[in-house]
Amino acid sequence: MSAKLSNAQIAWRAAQDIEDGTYVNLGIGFPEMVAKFQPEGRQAIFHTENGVLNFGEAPAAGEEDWDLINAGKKAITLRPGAAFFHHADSFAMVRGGHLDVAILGAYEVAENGDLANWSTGPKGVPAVGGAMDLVHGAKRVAVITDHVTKDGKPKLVQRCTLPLTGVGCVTRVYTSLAVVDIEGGRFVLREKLPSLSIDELQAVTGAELVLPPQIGDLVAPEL
Amino acid sequence: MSAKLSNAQIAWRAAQDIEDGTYVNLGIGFPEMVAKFQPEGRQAIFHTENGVLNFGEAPAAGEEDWDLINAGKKAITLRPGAAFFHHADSFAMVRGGHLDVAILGAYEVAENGDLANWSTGPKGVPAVGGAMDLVHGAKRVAVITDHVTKDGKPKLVQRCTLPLTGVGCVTRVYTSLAVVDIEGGRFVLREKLPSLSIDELQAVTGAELVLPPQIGDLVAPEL
Amino acid sequence: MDKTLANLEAAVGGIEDGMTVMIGGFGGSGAPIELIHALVDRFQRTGSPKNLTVVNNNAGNGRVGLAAMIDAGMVGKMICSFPRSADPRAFTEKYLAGEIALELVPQGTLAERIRAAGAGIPAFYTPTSYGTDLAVGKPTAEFDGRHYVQERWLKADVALLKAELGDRMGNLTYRKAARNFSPLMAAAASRTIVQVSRLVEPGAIDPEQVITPSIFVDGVVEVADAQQEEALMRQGVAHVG
Amino acid sequence: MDKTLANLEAAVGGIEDGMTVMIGGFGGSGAPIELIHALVDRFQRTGSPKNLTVVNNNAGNGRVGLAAMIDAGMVGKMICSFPRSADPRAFTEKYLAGEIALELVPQGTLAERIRAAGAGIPAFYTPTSYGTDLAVGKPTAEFDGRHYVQERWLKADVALLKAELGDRMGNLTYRKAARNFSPLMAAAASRTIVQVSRLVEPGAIDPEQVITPSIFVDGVVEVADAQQEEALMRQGVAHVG
Repeated sequence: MSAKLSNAQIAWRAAQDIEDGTYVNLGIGFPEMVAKFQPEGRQAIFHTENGVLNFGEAPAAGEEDWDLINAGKKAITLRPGAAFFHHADSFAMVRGGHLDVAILGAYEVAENGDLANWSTGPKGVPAVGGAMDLVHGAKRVAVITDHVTKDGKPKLVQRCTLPLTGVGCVTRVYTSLAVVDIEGGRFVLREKLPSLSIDELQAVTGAELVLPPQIGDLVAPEL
Repeated sequence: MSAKLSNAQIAWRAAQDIEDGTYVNLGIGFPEMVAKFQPEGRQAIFHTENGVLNFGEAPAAGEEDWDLINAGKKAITLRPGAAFFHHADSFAMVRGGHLDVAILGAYEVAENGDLANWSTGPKGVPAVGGAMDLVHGAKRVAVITDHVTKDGKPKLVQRCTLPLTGVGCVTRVYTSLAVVDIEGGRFVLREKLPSLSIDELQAVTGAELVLPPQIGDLVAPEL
Repeated sequence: MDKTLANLEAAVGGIEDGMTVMIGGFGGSGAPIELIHALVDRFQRTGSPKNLTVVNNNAGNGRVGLAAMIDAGMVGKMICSFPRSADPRAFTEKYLAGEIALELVPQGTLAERIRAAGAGIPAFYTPTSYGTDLAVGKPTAEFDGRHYVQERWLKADVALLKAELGDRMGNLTYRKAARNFSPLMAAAASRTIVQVSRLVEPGAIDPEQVITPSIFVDGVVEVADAQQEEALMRQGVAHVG
Repeated sequence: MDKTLANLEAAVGGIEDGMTVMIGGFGGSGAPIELIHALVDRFQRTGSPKNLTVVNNNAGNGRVGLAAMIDAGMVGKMICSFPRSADPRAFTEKYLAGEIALELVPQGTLAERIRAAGAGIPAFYTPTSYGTDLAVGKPTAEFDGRHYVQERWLKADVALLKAELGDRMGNLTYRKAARNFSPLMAAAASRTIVQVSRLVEPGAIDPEQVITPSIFVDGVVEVADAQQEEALMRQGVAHVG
């Protein structure tokens, strides 16, 4: 088992499931990359916690307006039909279930849908941001992540060991090796790399993969 | 005992206690009259529940814009420095303690500060509007009222018999005969008509009037 | 993305028997008269939707708008703060005859319950109505020595609103005090339908001046010469569908 | 009515030891740098105000603004959602040395707690943080089969904010995403002081475009060429008072 999707390819795969006209929040860092791969002809509207709806890509270097940033404090631009609003309205959009999709990173995802993505433990300075709000807000909460940690340990687990971000909130995980749905407290395998056997995938997954009759090939273009 | 202040004079007296630069809500109906008697050189900013701050007097007949009304559904105008906002923000101003003064009408006011001004009982169609919010919002809740009902019964009572608008909320009552503060669960007489003896006033008041050393003369201009 | 709807008939097409419908406006200010009348017309034609629960600050005035809905017999229950008006016949008659139910809610609590629904807040505490008949049966709690009533969010299946500018994505502005409950209702309803006095292209509204962002809006329909309830009422107009 | 203040020194004059101070901004966007620096300067000159509790989304970046306050040793506690930044030295050093306390609050809960304070809502329920370490010790409740955490309002003695236009009565607009927490904080603080990039006369701001109505504002001071925290941080500027 050596082949795996790059981060860009994971982001590309996640982007394929975003329908035209949906409202989407992308977590700061890696998930932001999903915006780059919107399929032709589909228009998603991106939300950022700090009060902007329908922002676009980063401005050219030197063109930044530091009053116009996203939740990751990066400079952004606006698309036609954008809106500004204050933080309570912004999290009304989140908590009130108005976002269609949130795509977040993960340290661990459990088969019961629990997510740990904000704290690696008691050391250092803890910081949570909007993660705990997002996991309970969007109609669909998806995770994009490498299938295993840098040490090769499973990130898809039976129960999270790190501090939780949210309970039973994740419904789909896009990894470097597979697409896995969380249904009824189980990981259900939807797609895997064609080069990878189910046994190989199960070996790097920390909980049992339920195998439906149809398992698709996870294929992404070179990016 | 025949002399008493007219409604206009009661409203005039209440207006004398409104300081420059204060934010004021006047209940619909009789209390709206208070706005007419703002003392020269003082500027109060009037709030209406339906989302306008710093409105002015009624427009000339025929000049009404029915999208620009007050809580009583009467046409209003704007003063420089006005603002529009939605109903939740409007009642944030009320409930959040941002208004300096609310002046309301009353069916009954009790010596413990309870107010009844929204329902005369189970008959007919009940309607509450913003009264129950206002009594718990403004820093100072005052009542303007005739001292007695049309039948001559006291409106200042030991305990309200009509359905309450709010508990322990009123701090001052301007009547056709007197100005009475509510302090420590008692009516404290501050001013009375000079022509009226204390015994005469007590006789038309439904609870004991506490008499401080100084009791002012309640005098209002002809209006 | 284009949320514009073909016409008023299409705009009110998804409203079914028994639904909870929020209607924007405070008295006539902000009342979406054309949407309401399209719904009344549909009811007169088809007998549906009926037995609606309607959320509005008031309960109609005269013989147009919400009053026409009540007159038509489509409304099973009103949730409002002030079911009185210059001409409250429609509601009063049905209420006194026991043909319409009433949930009376203090105005600020009504606004906050709607706001809470849109914001994903299932319950909150307010001092409003503590110790009164309108708090009977509701949980209470003490915070910092003061008493409060627990109130629940108020959601709706559909909101029918009136806005001034609306772009094709659903961003809205309002005219003067016609804003009132509408931005709250837009967020509290599963489906939010808006009649806009002028339909514009995305980008035509300054992002800093958007009052209701597009995420809260499902459909917009242009009604260029919208009627004003108060004016209709004063003219004695009756809408019988 | 004229709420304009003579200068920055007067603007920060009422802030005393031990107070809770809300500071507008999300990162550098909306940070009232000149007000903050005036407060740091006052502290360096007089030793007061100290032991402040500061409410902000973050905990400073670089050596300016909130970071400069923390560096100066004026801040006893931070209430924030994300005490990390491109250059978080100021907070990190003091936090790891045990010299500053931290109350970590999820960002949406932080916003809603501040909003609740301004709206007179002492407590509300949110799904956010249920079942996590950040909900430990908080009351929970079930509504319609879902679990929620009870959160309390968050008030302040003073709010220091930055706005774009401000009139002499205190009506405000904001610039782009610099709005963020400021309209909420304006309502949640006993005393709200605002640096405005342009001071105008009442009437100059369209009433429909006012974002913070004057009732929430106690003082405005014009800072015509306001600095931007992110730009200062990138230039490596340090404010030592």
